[in-house]
Amino acid sequence: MNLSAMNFILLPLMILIIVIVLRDIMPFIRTKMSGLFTWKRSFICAGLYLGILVLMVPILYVLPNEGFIKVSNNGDQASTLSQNVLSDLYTNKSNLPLDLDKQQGLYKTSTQTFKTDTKKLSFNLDPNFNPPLIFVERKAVDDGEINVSTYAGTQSVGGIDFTKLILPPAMSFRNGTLSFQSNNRQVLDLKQFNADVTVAQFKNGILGSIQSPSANFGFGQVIYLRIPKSLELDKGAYSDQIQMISGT
Amino acid sequence: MSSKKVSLMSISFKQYSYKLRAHTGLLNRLLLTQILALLLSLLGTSSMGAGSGQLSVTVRSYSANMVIVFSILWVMIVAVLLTTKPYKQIEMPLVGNRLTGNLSDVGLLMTASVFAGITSTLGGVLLRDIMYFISDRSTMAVDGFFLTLTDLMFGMVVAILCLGLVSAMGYFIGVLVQANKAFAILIPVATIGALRVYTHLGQSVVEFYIGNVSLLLFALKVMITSIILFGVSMMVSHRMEANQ
Amino acid sequence: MGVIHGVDLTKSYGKLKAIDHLTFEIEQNKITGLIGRNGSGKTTLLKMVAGYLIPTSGELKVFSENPFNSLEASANSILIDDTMTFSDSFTLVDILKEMTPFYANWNSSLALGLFDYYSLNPKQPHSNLSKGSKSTFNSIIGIASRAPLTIFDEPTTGMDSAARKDFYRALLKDYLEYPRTIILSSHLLSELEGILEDILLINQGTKRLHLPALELKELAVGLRGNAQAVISFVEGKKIIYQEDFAQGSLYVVLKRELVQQQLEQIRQSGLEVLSVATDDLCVYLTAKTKGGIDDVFKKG
Amino acid sequence: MILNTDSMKPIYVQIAEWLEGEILSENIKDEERIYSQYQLAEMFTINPATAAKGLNILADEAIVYKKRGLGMFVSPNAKQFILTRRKSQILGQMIKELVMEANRLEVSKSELNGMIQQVRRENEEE
Repeated sequence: MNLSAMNFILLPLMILIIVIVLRDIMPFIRTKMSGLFTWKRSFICAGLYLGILVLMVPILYVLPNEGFIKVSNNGDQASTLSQNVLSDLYTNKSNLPLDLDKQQGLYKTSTQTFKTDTKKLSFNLDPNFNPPLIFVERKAVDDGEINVSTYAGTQSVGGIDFTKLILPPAMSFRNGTLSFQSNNRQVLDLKQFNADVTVAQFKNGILGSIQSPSANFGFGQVIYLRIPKSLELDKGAYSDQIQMISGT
Repeated sequence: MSSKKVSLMSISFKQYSYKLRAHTGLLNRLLLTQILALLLSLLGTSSMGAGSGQLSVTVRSYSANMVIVFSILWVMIVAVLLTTKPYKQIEMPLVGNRLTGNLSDVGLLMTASVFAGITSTLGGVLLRDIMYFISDRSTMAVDGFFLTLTDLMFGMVVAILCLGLVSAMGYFIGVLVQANKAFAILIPVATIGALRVYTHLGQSVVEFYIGNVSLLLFALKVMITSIILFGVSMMVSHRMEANQ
Repeated sequence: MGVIHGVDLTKSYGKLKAIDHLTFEIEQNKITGLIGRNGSGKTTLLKMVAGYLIPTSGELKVFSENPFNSLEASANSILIDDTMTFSDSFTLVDILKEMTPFYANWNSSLALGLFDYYSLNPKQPHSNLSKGSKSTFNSIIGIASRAPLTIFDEPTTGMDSAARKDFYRALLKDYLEYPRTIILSSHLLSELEGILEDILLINQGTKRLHLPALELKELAVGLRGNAQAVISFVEGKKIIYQEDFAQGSLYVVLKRELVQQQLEQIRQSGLEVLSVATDDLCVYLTAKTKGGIDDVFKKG
Repeated sequence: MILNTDSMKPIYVQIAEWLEGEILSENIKDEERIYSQYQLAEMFTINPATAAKGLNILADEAIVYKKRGLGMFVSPNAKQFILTRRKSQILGQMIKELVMEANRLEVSKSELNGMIQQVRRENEEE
């Protein structure tokens, strides 16, 4: 919110600059270049300017609607949903195994498969890492593969769902140890286009257009492991974070 | 030699057409102002941020608001300027009287409002087009990006009406100041005083004009106010001497 | 028939009366010279006639209408002075084109012809012109407008003498072709005297003289010679101007009609009978005090 | 001809004299149309009223006469009339002044006559 305060400083500053431009520099330029800005040239400039602006309208409409962040209009709902799912998982209430891929409110950020030839799986979590929840499910077979899926709960600011932009934790598997390293702090710079005040005041009322949108934040990442039937699990110091999901 | 009958409207229109070309310097300033405002708009007008451990998110909002606000300031300045001596003086070599001078000024301000209203609203479209190409779309919300044509038209109409109203206010203030220089001090003092005493005055005035959802009602209020302001301006300047 | 009627016309700025109970009439299709010294009220009078200023009291009619704020009067008159300003958006040639729709009688070919003749730069904006060129350009507008009432306020300010002569000649030629009421104001009469038909001399906002230019030349007579002899002839008559000339010698100016009968007698008594240059006469008639600049030095 | 605005003579008198000169030199002959007031005004850059007054002087003396709708024409014998009048009036006035000046300079009668003879001789030689 401190950034909007910056705008309060910025705007008068800009107005000041404009005033200086109009008051001091323009007469100076005018005397220097008087005769250069005849009415014909000014009209041509204004015409070109208007022409370019008008041309921008069809261009806007032919631009492909691709690559944007889709805005979920039920961001809050999805967020609550994901929280419920995860707490259900944690308290083991749900009918498991669940297909998290199809679960609303969760977004799969990555999948990875590691070959294992050891009998025991241990973990190494980066201490700087905001501890993720790790769910472990035993597969029915011994295929010697560990399937890792990472999920992120819906994250949105002002209705912009940026879940997809969240980087999965970096992971590696060596000598029976699965390590999760912290990424560097991820900085997201999101952009949204607002209706101009002229339109917004009619749509939201004068106050509605100023109100800041809500943010849903922070419900972290989920790591879902599917391990071979007979692989031994060594929770080590992380028994709080690692949750076994009992298969049938 | 019998003098020819002259029509008020035809002289006013001739003066209007003359002034339109004479005051292109003001038009150039509008273009400059709008381009500057557009460049500033590329930085995003307002932002909010949030962070949690691993993640920090800022959301920048983009709109043509700054272009519109700057255009409103411009039309205000133009309206006041038109009442000042250097600008009134260019009427001197022309055929006309106070009324034709005022009518042509009103015509000029209306034209300025329409032009500035259209260009400032279209500025939002230009902003979107530029952002489409220079910015990473994966961090850009699609919502609000593709303006609907109705919103665009709606925005233009509202912007034009706002500009027209502001120009009428500016002209009125300018005429008062020309009639008596004391108004140059009196008007700001009275405005600030009124705002002190009735803290909600500003808000209720704004509420009066834009605190409703009907465009038609808004347009009606703006037009009536503008006509009253221009009318009073004309009456005030009617007995004013030129070139004193 | 009169085009401008002023009755008891007064214009005051605070206590200062720029025009003081002036009654006058300007006749149609005549070239009238409005002559007066600096600050005599010429410009104020012309601005009232052009409809820019409201008379404080009295009556003023131009084309039988009150000129202030009158569209009718404005359409039929033009005031050319050095305060005329034009936008920098216009080149000089643009300005000449822009004037066309306003003045019904505007003569474009004359305007462009004069413009070419003076070889002004067509692409230049008006504000960059030198004082003389500005006057020249403005005078083109005044002539080409062919307004039924054309007023020039000190039109030749800054012009060199060749340009002045050209201006007067151009004005006269166009006047002959297209007669109209023209008022020329000046503090200097001599150079424009020839083209004037009437002269209105004002001083401190009041009328001193209004008569055909031809009569001004013969209005007064100067007597010079032995002081006693001069005095004996002018005793009891109203003297317009007097100056000690040399030791015991005196120069007086008085109305010719007062001594017309005695002129022969005066000549024979050895006095010089001189005609008075119109410029000098105007200066004498508009002097603030009796006597001239010499008196200042005498007292000192 | 360039008018002398500083001269003692009013402009219209100068105009009248110039026209007389034109008639004397037969640039304009008897019964020919003389310049109109507007032509004169344009030629000398003077107000047509001034020019008209110059013409009126000639008309008063019947040097020119008006033909309705056609303008002013030079009267028959105008040249003769001008010559006679100039001799009697202008030359007479000049001689009067000459004599007065001679008296002031104490030039004797015979001396003055001698001077006049001298000038005439010089002019004839030229």
